[in-house]
Amino acid sequence: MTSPFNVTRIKRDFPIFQEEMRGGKRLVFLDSGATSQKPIQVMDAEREFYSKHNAAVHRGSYYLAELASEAYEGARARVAAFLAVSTSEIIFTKSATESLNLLAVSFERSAGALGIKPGDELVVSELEHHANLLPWQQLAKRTGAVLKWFEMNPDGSLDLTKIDQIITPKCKVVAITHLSNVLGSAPDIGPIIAAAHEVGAVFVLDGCQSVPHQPIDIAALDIDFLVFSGHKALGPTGVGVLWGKAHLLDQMEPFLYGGSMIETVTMTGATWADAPKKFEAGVPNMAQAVGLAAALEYLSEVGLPKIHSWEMELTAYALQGLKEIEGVTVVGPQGIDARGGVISFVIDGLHPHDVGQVMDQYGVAVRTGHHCAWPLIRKLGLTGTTRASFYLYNEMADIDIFLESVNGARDYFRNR
Amino acid sequence: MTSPFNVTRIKRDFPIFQEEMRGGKRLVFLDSGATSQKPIQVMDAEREFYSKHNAAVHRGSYYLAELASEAYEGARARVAAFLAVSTSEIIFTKSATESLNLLAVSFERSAGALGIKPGDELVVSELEHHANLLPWQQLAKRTGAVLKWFEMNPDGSLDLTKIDQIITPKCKVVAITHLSNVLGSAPDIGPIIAAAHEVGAVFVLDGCQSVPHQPIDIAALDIDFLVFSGHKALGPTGVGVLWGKAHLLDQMEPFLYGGSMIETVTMTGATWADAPKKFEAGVPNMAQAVGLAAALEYLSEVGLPKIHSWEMELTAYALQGLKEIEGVTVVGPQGIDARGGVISFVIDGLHPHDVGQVMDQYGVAVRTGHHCAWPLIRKLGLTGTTRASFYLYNEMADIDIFLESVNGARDYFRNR
Amino acid sequence: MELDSLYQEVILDHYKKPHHKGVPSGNFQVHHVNPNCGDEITLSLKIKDDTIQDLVWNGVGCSISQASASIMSDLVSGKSVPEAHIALAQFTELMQSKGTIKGDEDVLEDAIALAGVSKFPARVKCALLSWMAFKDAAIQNGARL
Amino acid sequence: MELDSLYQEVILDHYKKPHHKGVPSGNFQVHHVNPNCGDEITLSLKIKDDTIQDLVWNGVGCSISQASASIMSDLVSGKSVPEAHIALAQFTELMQSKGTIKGDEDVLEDAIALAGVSKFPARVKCALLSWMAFKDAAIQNGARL
Ligand SMILES: Cc1ncc(COP(=O)(O)O)c(C=O)c1O
Ligand SMILES: Cc1ncc(COP(=O)(O)O)c(C=O)c1O
Repeated sequence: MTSPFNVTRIKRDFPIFQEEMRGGKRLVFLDSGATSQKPIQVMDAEREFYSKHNAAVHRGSYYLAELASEAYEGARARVAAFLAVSTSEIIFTKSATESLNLLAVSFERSAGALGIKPGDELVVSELEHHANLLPWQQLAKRTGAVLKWFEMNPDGSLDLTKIDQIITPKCKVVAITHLSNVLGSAPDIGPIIAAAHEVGAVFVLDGCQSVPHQPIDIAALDIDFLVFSGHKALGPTGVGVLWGKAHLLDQMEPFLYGGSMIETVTMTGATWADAPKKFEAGVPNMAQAVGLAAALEYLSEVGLPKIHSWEMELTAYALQGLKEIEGVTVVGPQGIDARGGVISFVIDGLHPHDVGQVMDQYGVAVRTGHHCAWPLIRKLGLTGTTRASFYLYNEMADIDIFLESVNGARDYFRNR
Repeated sequence: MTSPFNVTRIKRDFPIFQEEMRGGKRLVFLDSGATSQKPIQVMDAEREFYSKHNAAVHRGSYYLAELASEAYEGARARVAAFLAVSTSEIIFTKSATESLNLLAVSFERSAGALGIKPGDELVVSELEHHANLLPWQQLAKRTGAVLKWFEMNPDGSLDLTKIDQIITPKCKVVAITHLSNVLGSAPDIGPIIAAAHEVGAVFVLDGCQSVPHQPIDIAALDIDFLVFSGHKALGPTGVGVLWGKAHLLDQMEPFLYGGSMIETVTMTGATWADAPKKFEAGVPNMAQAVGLAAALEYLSEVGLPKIHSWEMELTAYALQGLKEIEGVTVVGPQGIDARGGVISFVIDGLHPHDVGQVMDQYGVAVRTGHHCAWPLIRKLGLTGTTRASFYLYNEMADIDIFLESVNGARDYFRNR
Repeated sequence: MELDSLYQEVILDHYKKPHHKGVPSGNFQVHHVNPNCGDEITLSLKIKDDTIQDLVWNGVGCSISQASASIMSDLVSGKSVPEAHIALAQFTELMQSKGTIKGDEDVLEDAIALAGVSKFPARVKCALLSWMAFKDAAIQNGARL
Repeated sequence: MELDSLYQEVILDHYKKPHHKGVPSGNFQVHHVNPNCGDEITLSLKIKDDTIQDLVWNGVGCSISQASASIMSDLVSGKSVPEAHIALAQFTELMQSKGTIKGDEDVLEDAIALAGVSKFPARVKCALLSWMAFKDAAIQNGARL
């Protein structure tokens, strides 16, 4: 290993790598695109909250409630610092999926410029995960708005040639992924963001596959909303983030109604607190927010630029190796430009499920199927792919075992 | 302590009781109505999941994904067993608040008998927590349905004299709390459930304050939906439960759209998986579900009947003591019939905030204010109360300190 | 290798040369999908004289789902509805057994080769896809299953 | 006892006999609530010759919120808008200081007695409620605050 990136040390923080897989094999975890593993620091942060600070936030004036509020609001401040945005612009949700549904329903309920009327247009792309397609598709169905989308090129980029027909003055919302969770391709969002703002639409970035893996400059991107999931960023399950520009959050109606999001309540009506509380009804996922803050701190300490270049080294090595295996085709971008650490491939004549099953025998965890992006898979004329996705705890040796297992899968069925 | 209930042993499982409060005082935690403390068994269950089983459920065919699915679906089975219902009728949400919002929005979107049309009637009560008022109030506003409610008597019971005017053939949904989180009163829901079914409405029970504290017989109650929060039942934050009758869940539209809740997806349309998956979009709160299962197991091992009678012993002792303090008025039910382990009180001439602040000085954690049930507080002609709520880890000695602190609060302001 | 218990010879044979695969037709066609992986099956049949006839299926999927469809078609074709019912029930039980039972070869014939699937929970749905499609089609044809 | 730093004598005096409490009236009335505890305040005032006049408030709340309203009313009544602006800024800073600063008595007068509140984060909003209502009313009267 020539890289200065100390993956051996990092790996020691993740207890799961001590577990034995089927047949006593060590774990080669290449499914971080689905969910990441957790360092001990994150587990400890959650346990510390439960053991020392646990009480309902915002609702008590006793000592423990002060500690809980401090821990929870401190977590919010740390997420805000990580993204370099204002603390009051950070909303804790349960997942990126909830963040996106929150946006769609809030727009549906809001009056004014953000409200959705019949004939308004909503724009997505063929790259989208179901979580960034279905909320908009169903919003269109409910409101009489029209769903439009950018088509995908075979290399996983978006076809921007018809951008003027796709983003028109009727457009209200453009929601696009920063990085495809299937192909690893990074669409050229710059012109799309500009076109959206040109017509007065808001731009929603699905950062699920980018925020945990590379530095993001929200101001430079000039986006309006960003979503990501904690569990893909070394954080706990059960927590996601929605970031939105303050003046937009101010105009938006709530998504969930309940305690702590109100200003006044009578039996017949209610008024709402300011953001972020307006969007956080009920006793929140306090321990998970605290755990996510610890995860982001861990990522910052290792350094996202370093993590990103390490992942790209792994990706380059894996791509090279896959291309040398006869019968294997990499799907999507072939090189390492405009992509992240996610690779999809197929093996001639084999179903991804069968490929994944043999690879599992080597201790290799990869995902197979449509990866919750069925329209993309159909567009490629496939029924599924096998996908490997990398993160900071993957070693070069993982890639060697990965390649060996791909070879093994091909041979297993070929020789029988 | 004459009771056979071994509270000393139970308390040892909860690390937070080793913490020092302001001024070095020990913690007297009387705010379990807001959120409960967590036993080490729950923290260990979450950590074990992250350390040994963590992977995205339902989406991978590798070994670790099998373990994760087994853990998550195993948790569902254990929640179902706890409630004595079918496993496929258990939906994991992030909180009771989400469970209730899910119901309201799903009814809004559903066709057929469950769908909400202008003129339909929705029924709640003046006892409700904001989480079981606002989703229905706002649903009524959005759809043109009419919100009606049972009024509260001063003793915290519901006035059922006008039940025939309140629940009419236009009624679609009746949503009532099992136990008031402010007064501890248990409304007489039997006649309400019968009346709801008489007119073909569904009955939703808010079990936030009952499910963690006493045995519940869903079949005998003859209800249609039940919600509760994990964090009030020794479980992690970030997980709630919705139980619903299978044939009703079948007729309902989804709430959140995204991965894992679909059957097929194209750019222009989609069909849904069966319940419970239909209602669990995205990578779920796996660790929290596992933690909640461990919490319910803990409760079952101690035994809910025992927990309930212990809480009632504490309640009786506290009620008795409060009544002996001059200047203190218990609000709501005065005796121990038809109530749970929640007591609200006021002190003549003192604001609850000031009362709670002095009590905090004794290490006593109580909640003050409107307890997210503002209409109830207003109905009582108050601006707030001080509330003590008990759970299995409270000792008789806690009540002595509690009473001492109430005396202290009264005297602190009286003597200055 | 544990894998060989999953991918038995007879399974791969059926996978490579599936039986009863063709162009489903007629009034009683069903279409089932496995939403986890996108596998699909279309299936048609006829029930005449209480006997399963003209069973034809088509679809895409992994070796397990394809082989299972082929084996199931062989097994139930020409059988009476009650016989098919017993086979279906035993096969479902076998799949859910997590490797604890072996299956009755007299009833299940080639389908006992799929016993190994039950040790791989994520694959059980692959094996059951065609059986559920068969059940659905038969019910639509008026069978009580 | 730490509590005495919160409930200073002067605070309890203002609580028991609040100043400027009455019936708010006129065009510039504001109503603020603290949603956490349900405390409410109504406040009205007039700005004439760049001076705060006729400040009257009413409301329900804990000793801290009531005393703070009384102290604030004394402090800003008759002051020029710029002077009130400085007092408001310093008081807000004091409340957010978590006990690290004491406040300038020349500017804040009796309000420095509220310094102890800053060590009880849950009570800071109680102390600030009336000040925010004052700010809001003054802005509505055309003041730049
Ligand atoms: C009776 C009742 N219903 C609903 C809720 C809402 O629960 P949560 O905030 O956990 O969603 C609570 C607790 O706050 C409650 O006491
Ligand atoms: C690009 C993308 N968007 C959205 C999601 C949804 O995230 P979650 O399931 O955590 O809500 C995912 C992951 O599954 C994803 O990869």
